[in-house]
Amino acid sequence: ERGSDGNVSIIYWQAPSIMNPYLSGGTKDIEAASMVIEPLGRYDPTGALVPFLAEEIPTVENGGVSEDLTSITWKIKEGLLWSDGTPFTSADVVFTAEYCMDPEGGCAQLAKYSGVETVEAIDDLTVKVTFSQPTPNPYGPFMGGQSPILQKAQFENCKGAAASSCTEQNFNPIGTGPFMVTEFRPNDVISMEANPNYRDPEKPAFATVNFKGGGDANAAGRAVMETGEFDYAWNLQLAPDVLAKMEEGGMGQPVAAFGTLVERIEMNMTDPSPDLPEGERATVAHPHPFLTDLNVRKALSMAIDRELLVEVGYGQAGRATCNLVPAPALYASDNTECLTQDIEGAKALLEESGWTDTDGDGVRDKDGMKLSLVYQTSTNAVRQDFQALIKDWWSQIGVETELRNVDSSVFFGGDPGSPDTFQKFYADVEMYANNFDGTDPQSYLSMYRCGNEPKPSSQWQGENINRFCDPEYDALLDELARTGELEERGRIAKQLNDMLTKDTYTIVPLVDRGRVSAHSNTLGGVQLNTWDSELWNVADWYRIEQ
Amino acid sequence: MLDHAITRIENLRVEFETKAGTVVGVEDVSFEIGPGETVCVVGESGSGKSVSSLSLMRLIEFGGGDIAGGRLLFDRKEGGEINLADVDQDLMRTIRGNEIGMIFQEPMTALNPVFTVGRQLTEGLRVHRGMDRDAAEARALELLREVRIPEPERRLKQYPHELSGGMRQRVVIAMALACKPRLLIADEPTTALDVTIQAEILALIDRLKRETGTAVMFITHDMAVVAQMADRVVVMFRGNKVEEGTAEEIFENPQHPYTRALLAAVPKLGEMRGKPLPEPMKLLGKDAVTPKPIPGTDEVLLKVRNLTTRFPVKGGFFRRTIANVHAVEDLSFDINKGQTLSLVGESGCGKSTAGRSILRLVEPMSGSIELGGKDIVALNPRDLRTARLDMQMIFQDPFASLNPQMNLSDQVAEPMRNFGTLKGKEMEDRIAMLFDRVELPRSFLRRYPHELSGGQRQRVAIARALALNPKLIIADEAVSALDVSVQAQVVNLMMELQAELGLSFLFISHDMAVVERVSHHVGVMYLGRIVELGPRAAVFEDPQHPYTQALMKAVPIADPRKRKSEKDLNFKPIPSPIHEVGYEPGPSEYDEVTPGHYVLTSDSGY
Amino acid sequence: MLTFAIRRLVLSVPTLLFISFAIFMLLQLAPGDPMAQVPLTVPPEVKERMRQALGLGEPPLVQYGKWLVQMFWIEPQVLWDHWFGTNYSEGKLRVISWQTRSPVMDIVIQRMPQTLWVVGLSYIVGILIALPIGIYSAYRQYSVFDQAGTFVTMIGFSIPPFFTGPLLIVIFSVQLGWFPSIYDTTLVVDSWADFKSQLQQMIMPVMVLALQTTAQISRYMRASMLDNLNQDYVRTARAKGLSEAVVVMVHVLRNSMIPVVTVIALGVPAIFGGAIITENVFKVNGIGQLLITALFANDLPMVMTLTFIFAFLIVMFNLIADILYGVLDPRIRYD
Amino acid sequence: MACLTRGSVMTDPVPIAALQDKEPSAPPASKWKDVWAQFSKHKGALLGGGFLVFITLAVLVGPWVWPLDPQALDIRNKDLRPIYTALWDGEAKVSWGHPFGTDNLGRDQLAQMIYGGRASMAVGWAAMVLSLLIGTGIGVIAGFFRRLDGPLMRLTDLFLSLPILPLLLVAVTLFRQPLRANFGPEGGMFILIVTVIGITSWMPTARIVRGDILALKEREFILAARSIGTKPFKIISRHLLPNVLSPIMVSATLGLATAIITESALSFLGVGFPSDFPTWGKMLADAVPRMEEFPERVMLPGIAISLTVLGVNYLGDGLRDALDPRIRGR
Ligand SMILES: Nc1ncnc2c1ncn2[C@@H]1O[C@H](COP(=O)(O)OP(=O)(O)OP(=O)(O)O)[C@@H](O)[C@H]1O
Ligand SMILES: Nc1ncnc2c1ncn2[C@@H]1O[C@H](COP(=O)(O)OP(=O)(O)OP(=O)(O)O)[C@@H](O)[C@H]1O
Ligand SMILES: [Mg+2]
Ligand SMILES: [Mg+2]
Repeated sequence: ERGSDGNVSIIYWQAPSIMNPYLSGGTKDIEAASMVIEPLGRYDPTGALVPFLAEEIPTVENGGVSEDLTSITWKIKEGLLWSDGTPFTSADVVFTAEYCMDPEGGCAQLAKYSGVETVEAIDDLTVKVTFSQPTPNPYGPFMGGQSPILQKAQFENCKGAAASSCTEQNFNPIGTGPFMVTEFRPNDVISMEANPNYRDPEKPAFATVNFKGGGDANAAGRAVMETGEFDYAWNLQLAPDVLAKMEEGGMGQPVAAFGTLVERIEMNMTDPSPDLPEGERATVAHPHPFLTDLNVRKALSMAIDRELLVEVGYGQAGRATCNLVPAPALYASDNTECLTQDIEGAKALLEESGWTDTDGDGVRDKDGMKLSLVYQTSTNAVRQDFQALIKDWWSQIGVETELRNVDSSVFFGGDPGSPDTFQKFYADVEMYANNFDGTDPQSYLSMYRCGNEPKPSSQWQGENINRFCDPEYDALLDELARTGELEERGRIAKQLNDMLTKDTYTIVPLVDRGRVSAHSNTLGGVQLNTWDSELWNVADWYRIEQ
Repeated sequence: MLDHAITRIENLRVEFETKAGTVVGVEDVSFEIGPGETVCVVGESGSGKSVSSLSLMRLIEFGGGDIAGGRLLFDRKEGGEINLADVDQDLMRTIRGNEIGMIFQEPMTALNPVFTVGRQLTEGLRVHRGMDRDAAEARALELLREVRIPEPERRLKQYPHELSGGMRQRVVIAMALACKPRLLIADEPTTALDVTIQAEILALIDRLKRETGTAVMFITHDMAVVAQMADRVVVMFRGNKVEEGTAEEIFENPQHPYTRALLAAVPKLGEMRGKPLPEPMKLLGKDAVTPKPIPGTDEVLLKVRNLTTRFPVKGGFFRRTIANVHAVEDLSFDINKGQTLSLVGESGCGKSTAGRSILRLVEPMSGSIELGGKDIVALNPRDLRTARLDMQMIFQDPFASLNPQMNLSDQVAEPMRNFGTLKGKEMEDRIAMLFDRVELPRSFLRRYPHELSGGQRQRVAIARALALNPKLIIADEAVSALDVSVQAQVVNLMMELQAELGLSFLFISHDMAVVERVSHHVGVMYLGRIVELGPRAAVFEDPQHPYTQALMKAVPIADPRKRKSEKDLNFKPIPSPIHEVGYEPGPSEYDEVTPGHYVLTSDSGY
Repeated sequence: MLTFAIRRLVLSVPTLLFISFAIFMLLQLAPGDPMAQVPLTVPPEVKERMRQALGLGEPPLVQYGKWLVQMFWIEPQVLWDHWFGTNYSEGKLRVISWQTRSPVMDIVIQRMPQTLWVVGLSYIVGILIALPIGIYSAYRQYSVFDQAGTFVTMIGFSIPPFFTGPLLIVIFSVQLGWFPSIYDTTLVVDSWADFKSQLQQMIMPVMVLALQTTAQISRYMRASMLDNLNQDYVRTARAKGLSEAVVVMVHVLRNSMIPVVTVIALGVPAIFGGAIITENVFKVNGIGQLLITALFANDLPMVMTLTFIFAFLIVMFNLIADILYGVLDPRIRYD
Repeated sequence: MACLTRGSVMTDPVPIAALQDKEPSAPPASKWKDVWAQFSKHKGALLGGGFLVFITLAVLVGPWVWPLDPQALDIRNKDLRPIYTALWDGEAKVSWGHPFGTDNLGRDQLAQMIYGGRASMAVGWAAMVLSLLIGTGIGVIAGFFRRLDGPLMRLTDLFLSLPILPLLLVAVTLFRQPLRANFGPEGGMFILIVTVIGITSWMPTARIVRGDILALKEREFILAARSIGTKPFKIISRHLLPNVLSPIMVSATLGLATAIITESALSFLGVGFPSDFPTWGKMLADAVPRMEEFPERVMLPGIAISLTVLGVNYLGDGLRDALDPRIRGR
């Protein structure tokens, strides 16, 4: 029964700063907002699409998606009310699209609306989205936590440049979700209470929510599993032994789930040498002196013991992988050859291709060039442990490594003026994790297209981080974009994945990183979901009586 | 009378535990003080005078001392005689401030700076007499009247720093007298004060003693003060009493060699009567050479004309100059080669400023200074530095004028290094020679100032001043801080150097007796002006200006038969030397009474 | 005194302007980007759009000018409106945080209570512990108490709070379960039970911070007492027959407090500045936490405003310390 | 009386004691001997100094005595406990090969302590020296040249209000590359951290020194120095600086302590040295999550930091006493 279970306390060690996902791309903000505002449909823990505000998920089969893949028509559930009691209509959906697509608004989710030509209300409960070209995956707009529906009445005056002056709206959006905000303290606490107009009269079971932010993963885990002060803790990126020790506290337990997030090492195909003039450094004009040698890249990969990395860094929240696209099953290649470490093989490979230690300093060289690498990543305890281990293995095969870690706000900051961003790639190899939204890897794989590399002329923007370039790969990408049939798409995607990983070792995947969160033993209904907001089913949560 | 002595000290011995071992502050001292009697304790610095008095108050414990032996008998008002050496601190508290009052040496620091005078005065009354606030304040007012502070009502509300040194010392006296003590201990109550104020304070203590019959233990090292105050005298030397007797006995028939040496070292005002030229003192224990007068020459070395120095007083929002301190006003004098001109006057009359202006350590506002024909005022900084080769300065405080972190030979070498006059071996030889000259053992070369006594330090300062062979030395209160015996030695040293090297001195002092001894010419300063200038004999024997006359009267003479009485004193408070911007005082006009003897005729402010 | 205060106050205006400019330029030079927290799945063009929307494209001087106007012209108007119900500030753009898209000053004001409670209280507690320790150690110099006090305060000085904090949490929250490990900033004290929980959640952060304050202030107090205990006026006071308690606690203490009070005043801005590490460890989410999250999120308007407020407080309390000195010590006159 | 005086000269030819020079009884000692004599009386200072010497030596020669590489991973031997835990816990995983135990990647803790100590001590000393130089320089100039006093004190205000974290990030971006090119990755970061700590911590020193200089300037020996023609620069170096040595000394010891602590706080916030470069602060920060299972991992660096800071503080106390001639003279 609604409100019968009292209060639930949730702790996010990164504090939400805003409740409007369109103004912030941050996971913490999107997930906090997902308790209040909802999209038309969501992904469930298996990656399958489930309707939320829509009657059903439109597909080609049920006629919701046009045959030529250029439009999608959503049917909205009847009788939906906003938390202020007004009816939910297609006008709100249309408005949401307008809101995000306004060129001056700085919408963080604009990519979800790329290719969208028009969004129109057919009637009060029907919305049609038309794309400018055939779109095999038309579930960008209004799908998932990133793209929830805003109330037109509330946000009408907040479009474009006015977006940031609507503090009240951004902190207290009116939604259709199970809860509504009573007090929002940015970067600190959100207090919520049950939405009296929620569509299921039985839900949510909790009357109030105390959503605390701030601190660190360690403290959050402790508060749930050791002291029992909180019911749910998000994203516990902790070493496995630390997590295990916390679990001994007996107040709660960790839960894990896997998505598409892969921790990988990227090889720089261009020369990052500081001796090059600024503007030419790490550009395609100068190929990398030795990483362009396939055998070197392969040897580097062979020397790594991925299972050990998992054990040290992630425990149950990680799986060793050789793939860039580890899930869903349809797109995941079955490549496992990299999982066994082969130091001797790596040595032999290097030896074979002429890399020998001529001067006896333990570092292989060829033509006066040493196998000496700069290995950078962002500052983070687990990544630093990985660096240390990998440096050790590489030194065993005669490769010298200099480690560098950069503050993550700089590393991922994309400031074209900073030499330390991952896009500039002023290092030989770098390690980070990336994933894709939803379940379709097309745009993810398109990142490695020729010409998409960060370069001075594009203000160092671009997603082809390792400057990979293969016309064959590009041709295959075009084919993928034209293909609508799922099996075929899966085949092409696997082939693309293999080209990047096991064929060329341009990208060396290490660990398929799952998500670990923890909930107290008295909290029921938690279904950890990595495809959407973790709090996607918070309406179903309840208190277990003990 | 002695049977009813108020206090009897018997075989007192005080020890201090220090890091270097046990130090004996007082070895063996016994004396007694009767009611209505003033016993002066004399002796030089470190002889144990303060330690004895603090023992009597049992305050010595707080300074780390310990009464190791002897008895301190004190006759209480009721309850008879007790031994203060072994009563507990609780009982002592009821005696301190109540039955024994104490006046301390430094009026500047003896009062708590953050409480008003009224508060500090009433504190003791409220503790010992159980008075309430109003009663205590009434009594405090009465006390302030007794010590003759002007405007006593206002003083109660003031803080110590708002009072002059003399007034502060009177407050301390009032505090000591608050509960009508049977015994008053005065530890060098006037040493830090000007002669005029000293005279008043001495008169005050004397009057109070006569009126209330209090016993007074008066500690001093100034024999002139002893002569003025004492009924009986106790002479201390290195922790021991060496002689005791009535004032006349001690002054006229000293028995112990130390007492005799001490007395011989005391310059007495009027001693030089009839001798036109200064001559060194005859000291005991030194080689018995007869002192020779020092004639000097008639050649003018330094010529100062209309020297005026003012210090700006900044204030207001823009920190503009809102007033000026007229420190030196229209000063003119000459100094001949090989002769000494003394400037005397009360504290704050501008003596030091005059000296410093001549060296241009402070910039004079106008006037001319000619040293050997060179115009000092017109020199640029570089030439000025070279010009200072010819003039040097010795400062008052031997503890402050030497850098505590440099060894002595470096300090003496510094001027030579600065000007590069001598180098290496030659310089070392000269340093050694200078040390010999000022009679410091060469073993002192590598020592540091803190290891030396005040007199020794002052001799280092003299050696430093001599290092460059200057023609003129400005001695700013160079001997004021020293013990009499040491003072005499330093004065003699300076005069010998003058005789030998033909030095000229500008001798700045407030001690008339010393000035009489050393000067060829004397200038009396008041409020930045010279009110009287002339040959020493003329000024001392025939003072013309009323201020000079008053000053002469205030100086105590080291002879118990020439005591001054209170009614001789008439001093007006000195007016402020601070004037609005734009205030231009008139020029000084002098009347030449006898050749070379000038007396100010224009307004001096006195 | 008044002219002195006014003069210094007026002089501090250019100083503060210069400081604000220096801080602004420094932050401009700093690397990092407010978009760093946006997931990698968001394409660069979109990030570029978002940057433009934040006004990042404008030249730094223009940005600085805007900030100046917003901070010194519009914000005071808002305050005025808030107090007097007028509406001068209507529709004018305030200093907006990039992270939260809300006015920076609102958040600052929201954070003030917990910061003042925890950091301020710890300062007071620290001082209250430090003064007696300092006084007694000086009075009994080189005694066992003095030695032990010195030792303990130095230990307190030398252990970083990111060590003591978690240590206390492990002992008192995890093992004993006495105090919560997470501070609840929404707690409103209106009953004894609330008051008790408020006390419980404050006790650990307050103690951690107080340890540092105690260490420093007690050192100052001791030194200042030692200076004064040897002064002549103390002997005079004793010679008057006053009891030791009065001599030490009235005469000496009053004088010794002069430098200590100014030192205490100089430490006050740090209270408003929060305590970054301690707030983080105990999740107090005060100003310190605000600053550090803003820094890591590259929220320049927030960082700029906070550091400027901090600079302002430092300059003001420097002035206050100077004036206090004059008030406490009758010898000092400013004119 | 004259007759009497003459008589006494004849009967008492020996110059009487009072008029004799009192020579200091102790033989002339060099200044530094004196300083040492006073210093050695301060037990705390001796202990503190001794400990500091020990720590310094330990981190300097440690790598020869204990030649294990702190970076070397020995994953089979991870999570070893220090040898002494075997005393009460027979089950504990210990090994004489790693007397202080190993961390979660099997890195030797003793070697880490030694190398971490090197870094922490080096940062502490270097940052302290830097902040001392700046602080003393600014303090002396502000105190000595009246004209510069106002601007320099306002500059001090500015630096007081500079936030250290953004400053560090700025410095890292602007100077990392050139420094790395010249001094290697660790050397470059070292210089950066030292510089940033140095330039954000000189202000108290500057204020104290300025105050002391202002007071000293009024002392007569400075006037005396001017009157014997000493040039301003020499006045500063010969007369002023030696006399502000003791407050500088105290700031120095405090500075060393704060620099070590600041470095550890920076490590805690994740903006310090490269990850594989151990410092005590980083070891401590990294070990905090595992504090319960492996208390030694926080205790060892924690105690090392505390003892060093403590030692430095006591040393400072002793030095202040020893360098002050007034105290030394007694
Ligand atoms: N607190 C102390 N600790 C160690 N020795 C002390 C202390 N106070 C005094 N003395 C020693 O006791 C001796 C007598 O000192 P006292 O102060 O009584 O001299 P004094 O005759 O009053 O000299 P002055 O004329 O300079 O005041 C000195 O040699 C001094 O060294
Ligand atoms: N640097 C200065 N700034 C402002 N006023 C000063 C300065 N030096 C001296 N004065 C003032 O000038 C006047 C004369 O001072 P000066 O030191 O020359 O007197 P003095 O005769 O040497 O006194 P004392 O005997 O006390 O040494 C005093 O009123 C003093 O306050
Ligand atoms: Mg004395
Ligand atoms: Mg003078």
